[in-house]
Amino acid sequence: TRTPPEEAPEQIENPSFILATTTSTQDSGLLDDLLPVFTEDTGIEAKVVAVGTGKALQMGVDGEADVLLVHAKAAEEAFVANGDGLKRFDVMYNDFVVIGPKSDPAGVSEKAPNNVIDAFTAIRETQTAFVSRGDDSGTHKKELSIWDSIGTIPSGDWYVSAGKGMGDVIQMANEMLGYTLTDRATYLSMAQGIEIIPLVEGDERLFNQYGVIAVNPEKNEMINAEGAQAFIDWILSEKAQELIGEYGISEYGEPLFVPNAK
Amino acid sequence: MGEIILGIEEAFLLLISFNKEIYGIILLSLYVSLASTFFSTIIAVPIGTALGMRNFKGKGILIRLIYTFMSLPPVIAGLFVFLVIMRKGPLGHLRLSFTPTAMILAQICIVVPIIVGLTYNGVKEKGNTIRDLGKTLGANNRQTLFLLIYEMRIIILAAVIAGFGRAVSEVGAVMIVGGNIKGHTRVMTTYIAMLQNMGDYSKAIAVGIVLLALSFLINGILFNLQQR
Amino acid sequence: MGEIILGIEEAFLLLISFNKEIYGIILLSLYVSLASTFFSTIIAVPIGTALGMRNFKGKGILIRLIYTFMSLPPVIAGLFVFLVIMRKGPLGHLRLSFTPTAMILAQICIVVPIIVGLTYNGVKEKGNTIRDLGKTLGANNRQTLFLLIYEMRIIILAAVIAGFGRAVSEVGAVMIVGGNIKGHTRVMTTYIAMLQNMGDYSKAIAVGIVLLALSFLINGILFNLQQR
Amino acid sequence: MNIYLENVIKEYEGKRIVHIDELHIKNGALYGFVGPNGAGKSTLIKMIAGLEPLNSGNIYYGHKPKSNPPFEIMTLVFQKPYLLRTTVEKNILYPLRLRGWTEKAMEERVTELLKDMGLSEFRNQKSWKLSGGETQKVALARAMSFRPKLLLLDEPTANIDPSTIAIIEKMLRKANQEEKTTVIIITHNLQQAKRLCSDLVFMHRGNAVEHGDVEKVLNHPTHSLTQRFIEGELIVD
Amino acid sequence: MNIYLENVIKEYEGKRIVHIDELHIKNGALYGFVGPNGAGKSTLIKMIAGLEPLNSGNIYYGHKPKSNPPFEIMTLVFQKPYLLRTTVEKNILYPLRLRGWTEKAMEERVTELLKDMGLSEFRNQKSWKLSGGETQKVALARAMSFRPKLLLLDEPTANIDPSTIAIIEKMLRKANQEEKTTVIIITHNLQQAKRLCSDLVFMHRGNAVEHGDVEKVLNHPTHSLTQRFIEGELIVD
Ligand SMILES: Nc1ncnc2c1ncn2[C@@H]1O[C@H](COP(=O)(O)OP(=O)(O)OP(=O)(O)O)[C@@H](O)[C@H]1O
Ligand SMILES: Nc1ncnc2c1ncn2[C@@H]1O[C@H](COP(=O)(O)OP(=O)(O)OP(=O)(O)O)[C@@H](O)[C@H]1O
Ligand SMILES: [Mg+2]
Ligand SMILES: [Mg+2]
Repeated sequence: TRTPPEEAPEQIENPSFILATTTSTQDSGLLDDLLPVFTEDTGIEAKVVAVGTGKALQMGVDGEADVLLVHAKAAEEAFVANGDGLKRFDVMYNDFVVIGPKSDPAGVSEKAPNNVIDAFTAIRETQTAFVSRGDDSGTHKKELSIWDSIGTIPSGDWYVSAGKGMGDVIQMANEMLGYTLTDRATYLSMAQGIEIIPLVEGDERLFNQYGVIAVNPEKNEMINAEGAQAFIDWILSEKAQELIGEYGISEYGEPLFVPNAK
Repeated sequence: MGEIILGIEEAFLLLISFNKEIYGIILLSLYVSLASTFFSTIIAVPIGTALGMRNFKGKGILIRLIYTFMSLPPVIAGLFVFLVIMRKGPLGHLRLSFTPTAMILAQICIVVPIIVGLTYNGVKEKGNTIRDLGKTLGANNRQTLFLLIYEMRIIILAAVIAGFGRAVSEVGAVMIVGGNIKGHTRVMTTYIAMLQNMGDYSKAIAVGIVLLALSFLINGILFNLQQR
Repeated sequence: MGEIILGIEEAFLLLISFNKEIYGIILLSLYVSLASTFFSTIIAVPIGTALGMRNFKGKGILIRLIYTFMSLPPVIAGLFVFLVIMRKGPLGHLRLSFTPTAMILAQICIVVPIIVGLTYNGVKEKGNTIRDLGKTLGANNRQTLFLLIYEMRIIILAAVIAGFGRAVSEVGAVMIVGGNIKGHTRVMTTYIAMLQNMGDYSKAIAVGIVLLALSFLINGILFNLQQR
Repeated sequence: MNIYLENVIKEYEGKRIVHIDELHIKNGALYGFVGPNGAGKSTLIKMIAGLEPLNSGNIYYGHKPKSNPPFEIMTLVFQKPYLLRTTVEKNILYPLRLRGWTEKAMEERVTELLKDMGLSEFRNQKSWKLSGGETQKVALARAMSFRPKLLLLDEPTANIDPSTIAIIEKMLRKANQEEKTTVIIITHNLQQAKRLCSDLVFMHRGNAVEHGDVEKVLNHPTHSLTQRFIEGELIVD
Repeated sequence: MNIYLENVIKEYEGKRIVHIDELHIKNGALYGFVGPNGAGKSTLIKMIAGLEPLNSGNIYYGHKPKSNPPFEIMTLVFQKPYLLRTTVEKNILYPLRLRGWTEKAMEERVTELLKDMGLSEFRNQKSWKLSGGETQKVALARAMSFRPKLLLLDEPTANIDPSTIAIIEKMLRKANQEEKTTVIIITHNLQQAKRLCSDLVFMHRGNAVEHGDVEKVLNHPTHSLTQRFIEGELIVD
């Protein structure tokens, strides 16, 4: 089927595309900061749908989104390898931190302030509450890979598999006085109302890379490939990278993301 | 608990801020839930009325099914509508995904069974009496239907109020088909869910209070109609 | 659309798998929604009945408020209960957060207004007639209340069905106060929401179908009571 | 309006409630239907009004047989009258509005009926606040408002006081004589039947046991059941 | 049971509906309340039953003045009887169950009442499937089932056929004589009042215009309103 001709002018008049992303980029406020500038620069409107990583990728597979901004590198590469996406670009990174109660019952800040493997081992040994995303998200995948590297499939009452978004999980850990693994951006944006604090950080295994991928335009004729490409070009541009690097400094005293487009 | 007090304060601040974004969200919420309630009413009241008065084979099962669909989880309704209107879905060419229209469609799926079920239940008791009266006084079919709706207004409006309550408060369906896109498909409930997820409890409660206040207004209007 | 067919298939597979986890989720769903509907009924039916028969100053406003709380967004109800039972909250010492009990409490907040509103609405029309009849035949207050409930069973059960429908299908409140903890507070709706968010549409639909099937069973039982 | 009933049978739960072989309601007559409780009078009159389906048989209205009751020119007052949840006036106006009367004609007719029935002070009263007899009077006024050609009345004066009964009977007689309205009235009051009716149908257990001229049936009943009923004995066999 | 009414006033929307200076219902008597539609008869009887609040005044029951109507030993049949949504039998049993009768006693009583009223075949019929007169009979049977000492009846035979009326009157008379049941019956049927009652109260526009021995009131009314009512004239002033 052909696109009906009368829709074509409308398309140009108000061009927009769907950006599927994870809740961390939306909830941290980064996209609210960036997108108005993007629209101003290009005249294109980005419609952000913030969902779980799994769903974001699924939306790409289905051709329901035009471009993805997610953080699950292995899954992203598989996505491109399957022909669902065109090409993956690094955009920015931040890092994961292990947060937990000030009292630190597992003693991780003593034993392993910058070694996540030792920290997880201590948590497992002491059977202190650990709240997991449990939702197959990028963060969850990262967490599982750490458990895997210490040869554990975590289970038991202390291991709380929540199946919820990052914000909710941080609140649950706060309420249960437990530990969790979170991306720094989400933690910082919520740090005000909670009592749990970063205990483990700076381990290179906690690196959290975000990537951008245009969905394969051959999926269906409704995909706005031009919009997607314009967004990718823009977010990898120097200007956007600079904005990313500055975002959060005024509010949190440090940037939430570190731009690293090549 | 401090968040609740703060929330009440913030609700006032939100309203008097005349912030364009927040008013946009409120208006879209109203538009979506009123539209879905309106269309659901138009669809459901005649069906519920007819069910209340006609007898046919399999009616018992049908009623039970309708009652069952009162339990339709909004997420499932949303997912269903999403699969139908998605780009590669059967109605993909209409380009409805992530639009207010899609949100209205999904809510209609949720609200119709509620209004049908409650209308049916009210009508079955005295619907036949009223229909017979209408006939004997010379009303044609259309006039009899209006007479029925007029006489059953207390029950029908309660059904509509219950349906509106469901529409305006649900988040699962509109989140999926609307996507909570800022400035485009963000409504009060999706905003609340997002704020809640961000840990901004007091603002979430503030928006919740605004939602309840609006609902109070709308229900006041419906209630006045009912008491006539 | 293929997901829907797949979902139906998967629903069967889920049920015949006798997977302990899935049956745990189903049982917990039933427990939470039935318990909250049960307690809501006990609270709401007498209130709705009394409201339907007594007149007092400010009643109009009260009714409107009750109707308004039919629109209480589940997320707000959940948040409210969470703030009360959280560690720092007034009932923090009871350690209710992320327990099925908390989920029941939050659902009661949502379901009570629905049952009160619909019961009130039904009772106001012939409640007084029935109360007067009970009195004249020698029933004491308790017996008169039972008589009222018996005679109003059609309306009350429809209200209960609507309330149960809301309880079993809502996700916002149980998600917040329960936390969707695997093996502990995960119920069908939170599981559906999670699966949906993970992009596993067909499994989400499968669980949704199981939920509807259970609801069909429960409604069948209530419906039979009503038809007596 | 002439009405013919032919082999009319009505059953509930396998029980025969009405069974009329043949009955001819003559145009312009004033019929009384009498008989014990549960004889099937209300069921029969509802069937004549087309509100109860027949199990078998036929009912014809007017000269040309047709089987849809013409409610433009006929109506029925139920044994338990149902008033619309609005004022007395609006109840009486309803059938006139349906027939597109002018405001002026409606106003005149309502005023006249309310006055005749002694209901003037209740014109704007809500219908659910009326007494039993007032309710019945409003239902009757509403039915007579549009001057129907066929009036089916199910115990219309059961709750009405004797003085008002006299007025209502006068109104019915007038409608019958001046407007040639055919009237069927169900009544338990044999005196009323005698005063009012030209013809009488005596029903018993679903059958029209006896029918004919009112004087003849009341004074010289041919059937022993009729006779016993008239003598006021119990009919429980 | 003796009942005293003292300065009883009832108003609706500022309109005085009932106004009784003094009225004494004598224990063991059989009262007829008559009067035109809207006179306030139903309102008065409901006030006597304590179901309508008074605007002012007092009602006393029995020897010692107390103001709560003793429903263990009295009851009221409404003008529009309401039957419970269940079978005829269960309707009649309900007041007996409340009073803790034995199964055997209940069984006997129900059978007797159903037989007396010619309702035996309807024992297991659902109440909403009854005819108008059958409904009224069940309501009456239910009220009489527990042999109350005071029976308030609001037009209980309005829809009942003459033969059954005779039986019901006999039952009422029997209850009155053998069980000393005080009866108040509202009726529009002056013949019935004459046959049945010992005392008559004539109501008009809320007032008990005349009361006394039934023969006296009917044959020698002292008030012109009563006289006109008895003569069957219209009372619209
Ligand atoms: N839905 C029903 N199911 C079973 N029986 C019914 C139903 N409706 C009516 N009946 C029975 O049919 C018979 C005739 O009823 P109908 O109302 O026609 O009597 P009627 O002659 O008008 O009596 P009444 O003088 O008491 O008003 C009654 O015995 C009644 O119990
Ligand atoms: N809620 C109300 N509001 C206003 N007026 C009322 C209300 N209830 C009753 N009335 C009026 O009070 C008057 C007395 O009513 P009531 O029912 O006592 O009359 P009644 O003597 O029993 O008449 P009937 O013989 O017609 O049954 C009537 O004129 C009626 O319209
Ligand atoms: Mg009848
Ligand atoms: Mg009365």
